[in-house]
Amino acid sequence: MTTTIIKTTTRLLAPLILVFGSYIILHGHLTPGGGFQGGAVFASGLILLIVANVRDKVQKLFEKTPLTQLESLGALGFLGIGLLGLMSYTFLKNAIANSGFLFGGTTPQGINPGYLNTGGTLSYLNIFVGTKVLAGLTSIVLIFFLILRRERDEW
Amino acid sequence: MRKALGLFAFLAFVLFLFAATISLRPFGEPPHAEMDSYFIEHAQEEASANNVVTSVVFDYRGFDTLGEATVLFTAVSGVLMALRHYGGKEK
Amino acid sequence: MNGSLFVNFPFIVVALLLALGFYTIGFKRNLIKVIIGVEILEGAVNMFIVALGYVKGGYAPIYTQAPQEAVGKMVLPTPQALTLTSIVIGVAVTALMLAFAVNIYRHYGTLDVTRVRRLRG
Amino acid sequence: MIEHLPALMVALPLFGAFIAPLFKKHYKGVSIWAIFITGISVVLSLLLMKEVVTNGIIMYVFGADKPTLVLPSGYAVPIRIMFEVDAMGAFMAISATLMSFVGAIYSYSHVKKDTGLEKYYALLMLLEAGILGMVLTGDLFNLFVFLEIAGIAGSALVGFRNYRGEASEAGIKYLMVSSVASLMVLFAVGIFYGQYGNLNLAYIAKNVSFNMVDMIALGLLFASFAMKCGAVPMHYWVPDAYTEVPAGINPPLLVATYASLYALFRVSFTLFANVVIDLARVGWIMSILGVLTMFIGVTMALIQKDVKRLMSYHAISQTGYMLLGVGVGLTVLHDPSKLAEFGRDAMAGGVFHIINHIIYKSLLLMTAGALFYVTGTRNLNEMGGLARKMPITTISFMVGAAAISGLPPFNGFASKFLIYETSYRLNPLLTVFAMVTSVLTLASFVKVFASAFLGPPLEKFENKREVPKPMIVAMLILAALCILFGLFPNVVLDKLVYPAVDALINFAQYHSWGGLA
Repeated sequence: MTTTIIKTTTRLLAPLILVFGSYIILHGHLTPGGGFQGGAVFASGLILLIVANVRDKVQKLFEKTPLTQLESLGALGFLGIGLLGLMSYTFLKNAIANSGFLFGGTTPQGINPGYLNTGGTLSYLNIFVGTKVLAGLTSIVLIFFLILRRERDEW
Repeated sequence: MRKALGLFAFLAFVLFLFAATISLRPFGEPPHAEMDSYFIEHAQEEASANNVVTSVVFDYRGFDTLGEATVLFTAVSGVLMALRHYGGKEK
Repeated sequence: MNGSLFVNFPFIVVALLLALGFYTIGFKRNLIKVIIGVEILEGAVNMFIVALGYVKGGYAPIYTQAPQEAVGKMVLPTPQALTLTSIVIGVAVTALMLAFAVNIYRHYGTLDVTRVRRLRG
Repeated sequence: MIEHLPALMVALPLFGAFIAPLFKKHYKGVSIWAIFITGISVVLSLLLMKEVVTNGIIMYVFGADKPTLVLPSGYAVPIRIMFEVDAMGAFMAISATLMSFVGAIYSYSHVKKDTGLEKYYALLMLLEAGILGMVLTGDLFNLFVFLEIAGIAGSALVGFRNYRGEASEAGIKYLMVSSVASLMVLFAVGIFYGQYGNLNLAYIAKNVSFNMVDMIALGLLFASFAMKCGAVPMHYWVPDAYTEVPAGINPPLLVATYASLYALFRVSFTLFANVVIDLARVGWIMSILGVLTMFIGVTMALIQKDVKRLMSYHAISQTGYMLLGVGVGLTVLHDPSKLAEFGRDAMAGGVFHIINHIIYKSLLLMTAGALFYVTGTRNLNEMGGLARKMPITTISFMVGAAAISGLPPFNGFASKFLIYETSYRLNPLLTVFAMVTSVLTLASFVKVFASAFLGPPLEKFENKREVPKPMIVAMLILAALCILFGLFPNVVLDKLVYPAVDALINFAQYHSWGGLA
């Protein structure tokens, strides 16, 4: 799986996929998509990097990447945003919407071009879920890749 | 014997499902849409989002999404645990 | 019987997919195929739910740069949200099942479900 | 803060689980963290029960302005996900948190020598969160999500010993059963959504019209929950899963099984209780299923050599008692005189048996885990003469065995007696089967006791000692509960069980969101 064609294509394609994934995550409250879909797209970029490289290089590439920490961070961030609502409302209340805080702008009613600075907690949750999903999916594929490559050498 | 029993269960199930789908309401004409029309009308004002589906996923049914993120977390923990290295243990 | 066969075509497809999934789970011997059967079931149920949300001639429930006639004719958003949740759950289940399948192959040297039977009685 | 209790119940174990992987290789730290978190949740669940008993059903609407804002202003349908905690849910929550706590203490030494413990404890807390979500929720789709969390976490833990092929085999079996069952639940939820355009349990229950499609949905729900709670004929996964899971996870896994039983009761009592004609039939199906389950479970248990597997088959058989008790109650739910005469007591027997069985079966499985920890085998023929080496384990086992066989003054007797007494009023034949099962259970445990603990001390166990302290503490907590529940059954019945039963019977209260709408 590591011919020159695949390597070159990956080098060109992977950054584009990563950027596209980030776009989907950030615009989750305006366009189709959201945290899960964007995280999956982002993870597929990283997975492309995994499958297109030999085992040693992958191990070096991902040795320092704190995937577990990222995943816990995403999950804890979600929980934290939920607990934010406990201050005066309920768990998971959209407390930031229309508050003027970051992402707290007001959405005009009806059809509109879409403004990024809206969505309240939705935008934060999109980002946290995106982080979580990209870390989770990447670590699943990574562990399968590492285990199976290692065992193929042993068998 | 086992195969025959399985086939019987399988056929019964298929009939069951066909009954479910044929006598269900017609496709494309939901009879009750009070909840969904609430979402479509109020998503922009309450959740401040143009994308109604996202507002449902993260605001109106946000707790489901927490559960969903937890499921993914569970599966990642489970996969990492199942495929962890077991050096020195009996095979 | 309030809907004819052709109007309810998506539901018929769902039933067929369900039957196919159950057949695969029940009668295939390869563990990977059994897992694929579970996936087919997953797809059938997802399709059932998303089909419930369709409104004739409806538009996607997104206001960003929507066509003017979309207002008041949007499809139901809840089933799409439910399907999204259920898809992610399906991914999680599949990943764990495949991890177990890898372990089973390591210990038993086979994926034939009739031979993966040390636990019985 | 007290009004946010239902949300905190689920948020706390989730928080613990999300933190746990960050401990990496500090296994001691993560075990103490898990004990700490599960301990706090026990306190929270007791508080929740107190709130429910004093104030009736607690509503918690996620994301609304106020926790009790069930319907948005000017609207007749519920919009958001809500928790609806009645006494039955709070009762199950107490069992879940208590058993997770005990399991965490036990695991401290039981899995000490294994690797990957940060994941193990994370999954333990996720399992707890899944059960709590299942028993507290008032939303059908939410129920499905938490069912999946509990199922995935449970099956991952069943496969914990990945150096044994059998563990992976049992794990995939459990995962397959639970995911297919959950998918069928989801299908039924989809049917309800298509019919009524809503996902709220109480709203659907109020509007359900019981046409043919609803009947199919009921069948699907009934079959999948019966499958997940290990009723015959879908019981084959239970012994495998219970045998292969580390003994510290057995208590929460038992509660996960009975959370499905709870969902079964919820479906039969709350969702379809408005239908007068067919409810008795559902009750009869449940009772007969219960008798079959207890009988088949116990006969399979008699021929087992593996001590944990034997106890797992008894777990199947005891599930039958619960189905029988509640099924008897269900047959007469719409007949007030008979309900007061014996129906309510029958259900009390069934519900009481849930917590009793969870306690003594956890105790027994833990003693089996202790035997395995010391001897390294689960085969009864290879054990013997351990009574002198492991006195506390022996006493715990005796308490558990006496309780499961229904001997006074242990807790098993209290609930079984209620079930005998009341099922006799419906049909004496049911009682005969239940009593025969009890006798066979006693015979089977006498056999285990004789072959594992009595007899001459074996040479190969010369240097073996009693298990470490945390395991002893966990076993003694449960043994003490067995005795306490047996000595003072009326206290438990009045404080915990009858409120739960009344919550099931007064389904109209549940339908109106505790009188809020």
